[in-house]
Amino acid sequence: MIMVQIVILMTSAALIVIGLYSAIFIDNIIKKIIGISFIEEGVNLFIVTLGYKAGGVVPILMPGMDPAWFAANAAAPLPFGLVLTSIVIGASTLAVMLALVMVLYRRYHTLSTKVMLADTSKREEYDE
Amino acid sequence: MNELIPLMVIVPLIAALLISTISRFNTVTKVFTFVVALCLPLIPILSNYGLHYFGGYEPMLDTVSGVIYHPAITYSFTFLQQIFIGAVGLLTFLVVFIYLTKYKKVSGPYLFLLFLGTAAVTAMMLTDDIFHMFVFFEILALAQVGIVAASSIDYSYEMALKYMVLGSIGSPIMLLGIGFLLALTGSVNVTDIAVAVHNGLVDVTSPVFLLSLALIFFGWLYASGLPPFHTIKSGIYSKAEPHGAALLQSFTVISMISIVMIMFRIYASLPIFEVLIVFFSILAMILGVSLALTQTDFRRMIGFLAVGELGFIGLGIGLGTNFSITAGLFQALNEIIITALLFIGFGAIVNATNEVDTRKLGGLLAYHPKVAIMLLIAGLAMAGVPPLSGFQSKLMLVQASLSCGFPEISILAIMVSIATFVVFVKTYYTMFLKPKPNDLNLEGKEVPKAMIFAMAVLLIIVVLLGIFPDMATGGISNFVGGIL
Amino acid sequence: MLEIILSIIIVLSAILALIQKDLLKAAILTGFSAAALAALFQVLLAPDVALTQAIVGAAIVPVFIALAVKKTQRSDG
Amino acid sequence: MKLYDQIFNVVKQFRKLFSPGPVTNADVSGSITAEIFLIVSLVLSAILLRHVSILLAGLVTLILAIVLISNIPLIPKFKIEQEDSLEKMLFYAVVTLALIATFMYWGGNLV
Repeated sequence: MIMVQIVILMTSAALIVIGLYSAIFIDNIIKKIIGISFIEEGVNLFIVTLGYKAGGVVPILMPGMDPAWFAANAAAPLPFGLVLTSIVIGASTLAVMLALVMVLYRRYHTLSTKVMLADTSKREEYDE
Repeated sequence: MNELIPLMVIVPLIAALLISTISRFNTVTKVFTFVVALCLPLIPILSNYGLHYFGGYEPMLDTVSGVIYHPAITYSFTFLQQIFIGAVGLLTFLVVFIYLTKYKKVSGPYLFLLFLGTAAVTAMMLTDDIFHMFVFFEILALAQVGIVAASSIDYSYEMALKYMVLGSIGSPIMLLGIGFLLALTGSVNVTDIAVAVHNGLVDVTSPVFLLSLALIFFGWLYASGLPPFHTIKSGIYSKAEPHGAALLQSFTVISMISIVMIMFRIYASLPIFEVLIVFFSILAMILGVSLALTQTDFRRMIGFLAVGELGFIGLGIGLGTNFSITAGLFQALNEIIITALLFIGFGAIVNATNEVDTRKLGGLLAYHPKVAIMLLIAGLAMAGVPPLSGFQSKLMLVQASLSCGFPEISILAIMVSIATFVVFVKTYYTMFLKPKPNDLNLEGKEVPKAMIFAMAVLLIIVVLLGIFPDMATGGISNFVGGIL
Repeated sequence: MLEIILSIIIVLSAILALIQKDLLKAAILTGFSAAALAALFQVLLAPDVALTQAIVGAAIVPVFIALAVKKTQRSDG
Repeated sequence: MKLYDQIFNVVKQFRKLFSPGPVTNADVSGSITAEIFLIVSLVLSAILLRHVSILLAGLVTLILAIVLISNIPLIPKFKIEQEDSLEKMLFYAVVTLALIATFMYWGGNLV
């Protein structure tokens, strides 16, 4: 039963690598942001896997369950709690980034990172 | 009064929420903001040292292994936390004071961001829980982006978006490292993890443990703006309003030391940890100062200098002895105060001239003598001239690296100090002493009184810490002795 | 077996989202990937996380992206 | 005489660093300071390798000094690599992440 975890770890690694790839190689800023959000999803998936127990039960104590049996068989709830927070943080970060993109689009009329987020230090013209 | 410990976080958080709701009533908001800001430095001074367990879950003793577990999120409050939270609280008060006197109509969202940032760094400093720290670290990143984007400087949105994109790589990577630690030890409490590592429950030579260090270390580089993040960090300082930048750099310093102290407690037994920190600190010192020398925008120049000074803190912690860590933390305290003073002072010049290019400025000494003298003293303190506070901490760092057997690092530290001095003197000369250019109009523009007041308060602290360094170093040294 | 299929869906739709020329399709594919991820969380015995991920990742985030696309431009060019 | 000409050319090349706008003597002297500071500090930090192996330290210091001095001006090249564009920042961030992770995973125990 260790196979499940290996498949899932490979998935999360693939998501992280996709995110890092898109950070460097994708030019469109919205797609870049989508790609970077995959890093967050991969990490979340990894942390959820830590709590997984093969053949276990959901960590909610239902009436009628034996507490000792439940403690031995339930998945670990701590990583799940962490991931809940992390999902919300990731969504809010993405929302702020997209809002900034919308504002910047009005100035540049393009979504290309090379134009929109280029070096600004030289662009401040030296006006006499 | 241990009940005051959680209030240090709760008061700015609640105040932030309340201010953004009542911001329609201008006068009420102003008075309320002023009172809360005044409370911020007072709470840590009044509070007693101790621990606070959220939800009242006391530590549990495992009778089989004899190990104590911490089920609750724990806040620990000692001298170190007191002095840093006090410093950032004082800075928040001064910044809010400058803001309130500068604008007739206050903006609720901006004050919200300032208080949110303060609450986040306070929680990062207090917490003993690595995931709790991560959450507030993300909140801090959002607050920093907001403070930068709220400024009216050109290209501030671009810089905010760049910081955010880099942050959305840096922070998940750090979370991945925390996940590795959780997988190894089954806990997110730093004390529990440290005990597990020291008792040999975790194999410190295993690649997973080393990889968790690498990932958290990368997140730390992002948090503290060491290379490769030195360009973006100096960029956001230069694109924020001057008083905002003064607060932003204190956020950076505090998040840097709070994360590095957590890493130190977990990974101190690995020799590679210290090598990594020293390597990146030296890189930050060299790159920061050499890039600061070539800047013409003086806000950007201070930004790079601030990054270069961060290298000193890292150096002190990387050397790993009691004396050197004390020196590094003392340097952190000095840097918060001195860099804030520089940002506020140069911000006053921006206010009075609407100009940031050193080539178009000159002859300001005759127009703003008070600002000029206070900036001179601050610059000398940053470069490490006795008897100011920068001198004491840098002297301690040089002595520490000599006694660790690294004379090269001592020479390097002295060279960086000299180069910092060159940067400062060059900028000071072009701004204040050089003849005034003909097209520069200075008539009828005053520096706000609140800025001068803030600078004077910070200057008094600089001089006091320079003459009586024992006020801070004694307590810090005790704290460091406790974690070694 | 289920988790393998879900994993393939997640990775495939993530890659497809990044090679789309139409940004609206990219937004929908992101939601698709997130929905599969939510199902995977359910398989991994985390129903609470699955619920949050389904709401946030599969509904809110694609809407945000679609809004951003509507306010800017639709084609990647 | 060749080295003198080279240094003279360095000063001319600094003009590009500050364009658009005039170049003041304070800026040029600052840049020359940065140039010298960069070379000296990099060579000095190479000496730190003596804690690993003395022979290696001597070799690296010598090679580094020769390479750096024959490649002046360094500051324009340095500045181009550390400008504010997002592409360069992301590239260096990801490369640093890859280097740290690789180095720690396989070489973390060597020190």
